[in-house]
Amino acid sequence: MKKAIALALALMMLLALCACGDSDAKQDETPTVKIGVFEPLSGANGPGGKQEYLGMQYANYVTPTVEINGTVYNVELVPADNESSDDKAVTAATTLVSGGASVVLGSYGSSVAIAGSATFGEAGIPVIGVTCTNPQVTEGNDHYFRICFLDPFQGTVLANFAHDELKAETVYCLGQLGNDYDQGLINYFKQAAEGLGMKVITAEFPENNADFTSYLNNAKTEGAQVIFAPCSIQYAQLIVEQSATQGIGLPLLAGDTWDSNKILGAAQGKEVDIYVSTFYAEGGDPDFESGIKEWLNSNSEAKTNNGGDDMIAAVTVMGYDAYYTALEAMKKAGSVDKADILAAMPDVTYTGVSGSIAFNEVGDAVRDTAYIKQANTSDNVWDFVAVQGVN
Amino acid sequence: MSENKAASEVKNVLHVENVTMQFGGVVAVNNLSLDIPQNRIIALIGPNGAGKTTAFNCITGVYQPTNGLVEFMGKPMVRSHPTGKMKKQYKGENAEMYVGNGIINPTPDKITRLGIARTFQNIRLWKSMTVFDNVLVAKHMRAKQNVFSATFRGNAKEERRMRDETMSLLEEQGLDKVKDDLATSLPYGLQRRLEIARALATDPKLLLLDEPAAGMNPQETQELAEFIKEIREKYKLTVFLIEHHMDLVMRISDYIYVIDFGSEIARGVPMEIQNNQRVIDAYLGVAEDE
Amino acid sequence: MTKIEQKKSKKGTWIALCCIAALYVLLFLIDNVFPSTSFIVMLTPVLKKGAIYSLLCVSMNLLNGFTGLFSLGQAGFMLIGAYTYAIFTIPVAEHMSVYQYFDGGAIQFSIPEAIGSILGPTGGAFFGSIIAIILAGCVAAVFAALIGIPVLRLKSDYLAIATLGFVEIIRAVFQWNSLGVITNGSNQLRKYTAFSDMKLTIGGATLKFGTIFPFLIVMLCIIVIVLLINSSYGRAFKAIRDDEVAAEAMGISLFKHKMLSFVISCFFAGVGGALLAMFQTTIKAQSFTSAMTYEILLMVVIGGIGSVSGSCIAAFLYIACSEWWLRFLDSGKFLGLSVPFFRDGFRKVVFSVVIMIIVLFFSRGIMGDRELSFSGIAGGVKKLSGRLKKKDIEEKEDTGNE
Amino acid sequence: MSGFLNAYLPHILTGISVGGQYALIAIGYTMVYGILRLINFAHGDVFMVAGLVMVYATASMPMYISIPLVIIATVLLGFVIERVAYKPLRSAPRMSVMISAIGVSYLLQNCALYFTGGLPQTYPVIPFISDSVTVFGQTTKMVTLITPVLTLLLVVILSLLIKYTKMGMAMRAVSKDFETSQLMGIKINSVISFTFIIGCFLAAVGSLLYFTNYQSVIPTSGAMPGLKAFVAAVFGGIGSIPGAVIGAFIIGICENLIKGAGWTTFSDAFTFVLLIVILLAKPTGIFGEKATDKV
Repeated sequence: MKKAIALALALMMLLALCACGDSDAKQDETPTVKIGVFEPLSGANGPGGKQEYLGMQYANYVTPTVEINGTVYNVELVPADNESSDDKAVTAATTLVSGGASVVLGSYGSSVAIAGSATFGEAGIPVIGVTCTNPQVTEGNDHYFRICFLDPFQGTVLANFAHDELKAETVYCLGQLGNDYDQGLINYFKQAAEGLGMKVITAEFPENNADFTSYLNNAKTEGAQVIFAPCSIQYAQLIVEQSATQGIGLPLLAGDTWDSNKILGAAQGKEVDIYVSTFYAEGGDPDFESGIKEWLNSNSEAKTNNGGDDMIAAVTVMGYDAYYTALEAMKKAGSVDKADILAAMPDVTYTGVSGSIAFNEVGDAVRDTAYIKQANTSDNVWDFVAVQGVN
Repeated sequence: MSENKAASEVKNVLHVENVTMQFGGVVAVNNLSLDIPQNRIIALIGPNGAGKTTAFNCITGVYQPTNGLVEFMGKPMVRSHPTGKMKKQYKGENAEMYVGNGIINPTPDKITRLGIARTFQNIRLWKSMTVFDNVLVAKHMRAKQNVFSATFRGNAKEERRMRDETMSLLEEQGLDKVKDDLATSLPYGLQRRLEIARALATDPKLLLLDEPAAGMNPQETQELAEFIKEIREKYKLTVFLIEHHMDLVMRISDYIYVIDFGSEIARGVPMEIQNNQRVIDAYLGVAEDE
Repeated sequence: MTKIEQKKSKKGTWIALCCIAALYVLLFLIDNVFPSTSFIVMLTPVLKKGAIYSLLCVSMNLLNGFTGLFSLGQAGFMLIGAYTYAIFTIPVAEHMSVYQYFDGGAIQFSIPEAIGSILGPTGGAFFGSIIAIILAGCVAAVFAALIGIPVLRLKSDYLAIATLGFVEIIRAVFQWNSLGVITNGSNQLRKYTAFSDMKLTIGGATLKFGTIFPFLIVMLCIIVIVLLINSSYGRAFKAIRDDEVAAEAMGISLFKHKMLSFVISCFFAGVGGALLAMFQTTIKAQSFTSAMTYEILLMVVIGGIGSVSGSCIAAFLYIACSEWWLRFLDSGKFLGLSVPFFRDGFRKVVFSVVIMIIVLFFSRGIMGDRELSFSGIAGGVKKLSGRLKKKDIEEKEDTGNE
Repeated sequence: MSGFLNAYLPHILTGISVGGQYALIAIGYTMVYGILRLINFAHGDVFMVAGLVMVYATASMPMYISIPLVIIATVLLGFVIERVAYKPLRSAPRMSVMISAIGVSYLLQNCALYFTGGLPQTYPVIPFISDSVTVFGQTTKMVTLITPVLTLLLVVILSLLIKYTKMGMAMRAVSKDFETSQLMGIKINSVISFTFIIGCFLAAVGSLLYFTNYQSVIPTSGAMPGLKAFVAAVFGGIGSIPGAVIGAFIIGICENLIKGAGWTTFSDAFTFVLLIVILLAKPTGIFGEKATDKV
């Protein structure tokens, strides 16, 4: 009995090795170019990572090939799950490097992006950050680019909004302990808000926390008019729920992570005010939207990954644009070699669904607008509120 | 009292004075006093559950006695008086006797370091180790080394000395043939013998044996008796033992203490004990119960 | 020991030394000569991480396997080591960017740079990081000593829970914003000296030591641990594990020896943490959870509690399986075919089932409490071939009978 | 005082509610530990699985079928875990069993990850207990009020069960002396199974209450409540049911008061500080019995 099990285990290991070797040996008539997808497909940022990946998948579905200098290449997306965790990011990044990715897209969540960055840097692979908004992602990294706005910008935008539109004097900021995205954005928000003369109270909750009622009650007792909670969706849902049932009655303000149908789902039919800043407002490009909705509805797995409906998240749009930016870079480089693409990257420009994309000297996208949306809890959609700039 | 002791003809290795051990409301050892003179074999006997092993545990530091004093080589080694909750619950005598002097409560290893080694009623050998290692570990306490010199082998001489001494000890005990066997794979009699060898490896002045003949047949018991006498001569030991085998006790003991229900009921040379009516009653009484 | 046995063990030692030398030559070639094919690219991080986890497993084994102290505090001490290492090797010029929310932090000092002013930048990085690693171990050891004083009085399960709780407390303290000037609060530490900085310029040629470096440190540490285990103190540890009461009665001070084992184990956990920081290139306190400790514990169990070589083998196997060989289970394809249930997370399900099987059916692990020895392998091969021959003969006889 | 109450009442209310939910989980830990001397690390994950089963069950079935189904499934899960993962290791060293428990916990989490695809699942709204009510001017869910009442009720029933039924007597005997009870003809395996069944039943009830409050189930949902419930069990004296309940309420309330005081960074850490302090001051917990090793 024991021997049989041991044998079975050994066999399985052998099979696994075969499968590993096999993935390298595959060959096609049409040449293939691989685009690595460095996303959290599980863990705290799993939902966001999946939605971002959906945009790329849809783009790949629409445009599965790319013509470079007269040669048509098949584009293959190679995903690697970084499990929303820094310590898994290195090997996940390495699988992409070893898998021969020419360019990498990702990651949702700035801290994994930073953690994986060095591996790509060593291999000389260009990476296009899709929605990682922390400035440290691109800073000092010649191979890291990004197509979204940055936290200092987003923080300022949100502070302005809280000040101008919500007329807040005191803001309660709630972020996850140890999460760079939350803490970074709160920090920039705080700087801007204090500049505008608002009072800012900060609080942190630990990982895997499920009980936000005491935080929300704190916000109320401290006399805040707005709660700013730029955390990941997993916690965001709970905050929305508990804010509604506790009858807190303060508007919730958040960054791009909250722009998700999961939040709408949690808020549906409840008395909560939710405002988010985001990269894209629905209705910006009807053709694209109808196309992706059709695709989502025909592909059940994609629909599940999107949270079970065909609402389009901003991160999906950004993923879509990132894919085309990568193709554009290849065309510009006239090659699928990672070094050539890297060299061509700084000059790439592309006008996508979310607006025009061009990189500055650090590698960040030049963007000066963010969209503010409000959750419509009765119709279960996001209502466009304003385009907000820094000034 | 100490003047008396100095005047007595043989020096006492161990002096136990008014030791009481109370667990909750149960008095396991009650006001026990005894003296163990040098180079003698002294036995502590009594029916099952009389508190013999508890007495041993009080002497070797496993338990802190509730009250009483133990002196080793003329110096106080363990001293205690009732404290805390025990102040009220205490049922024994002489509660106030040791209050002024403070508590001395060394851990067992410190007591072993002073020179008292013991064996256990239910053999406690290190089961994953070989016979050789079992004895070698007991040498650890007296080795001149620290963790760095030991790890980086700065003490090769010391290590060799330990090994040589262990080897010669095993040879003496006739355990050298099985030295690489697992300790627990030995037959019962040899395990007992190994435990004694291990205790001897700590260079004791006083050896406490807790039922060394338990589970042995008459032949083995007789051998054990000879063996105990032998090591006493060889290592200039004093031996204090608990035993149920009366013929063993009668054969080798110089002096016997008898306890029942924690209290002493008799003391004397073997002949006196054999004829003591209270002792006979205590033993027969137990026999009736069983 | 008889003469033949001595000869045999000498032969074994020689073979072992040759194998280790060959391994290092290979690692050196991987670092400097071999082209970076996709296989090598994937192999190197797995090797590095495997080596680091070997050390972590062995240090945990010293405590759990050899001393019988069931401690679940490994991740906490790794965290202390990793942070100590990172804080003292971030280049001064990068402080402003790393400690961006804390005005550049309080510590304006970097060991590699200090050493670098004498030995040049590459030498500074190389030797400076070694010093920082040792410092990391020492800080972890000091913390261990402080925590050990109260905690080591507890027995088995209670010790496990107390150390588990300690990990959570340490994690919260390191994320505390008031200590942010040192720990950077809940934010990542980065830009410190990593494995890729391990280079030495000798005679004009720059040699890379990215892969060989962790192996060197880990091997040194494991050798020290093995020496300790086979010393008089190691035997005392085992005595405590087998029977505390008997050990104490034989003059072994429980507190002193448990403390020693705890502090030494934590020293190496700290070193392992520092190496892990080098491997990851960024660290933050959040990722040092008790799940990390469980993972190491599982490796120790798979390898065999009380076997150093088992721990090493298990660490490499575990890392290779979870991060490399089983990744295809997540890909949705198998040998070119698409398999619908091979989707994200399937790898982990399979992996945990395998772990359960090992725990249930092979509870003694790969090695039990034995050690891998080269003469042992030779003996094993001989035995196996002998058995095969015997079978051959038997089969022949069978056919002959027919 | 009234100012303090006003400021902290919501925290105290939440604390009592959370404490009740911890208590229901903690009983499972403490009973299993009392009998097997095993820290059942998988218990928190059983609690999480109960939440997931509820999510999937209500997707296709009405509430009045789903709730009993969840309870039955959870009990069954606990029974199977004991039979498959712990029973074969009954004579193995305690460390092996503990590691087996960690393995089961790992397996349950990974299976949950696989089935949910890493996406948080929204917990269904259970009528009545999800309704909002107003207490002393504070809006809260009905479940906040129901939890402590239900918890105490279940604990009383359980105590009666243990005190007066034959099975309860067997359980007490086994927890006092495993081997002797076996010799006395107590069917040890059925007692252990029964213990797991009770533990899992309470965990299932706890999960209904807990997730009604927090609405979202992820694969690691069970880890923290599990750990805290375990701390509560140790705090109260492991093996003692009233101890576990009191410990759970203390931890639930303290934790929320700490959050209320603004020390949010340390709300989890505080639980463990409390644990270490109690372990050092009274290693066997508040209600634990002192055990003396026989030498």
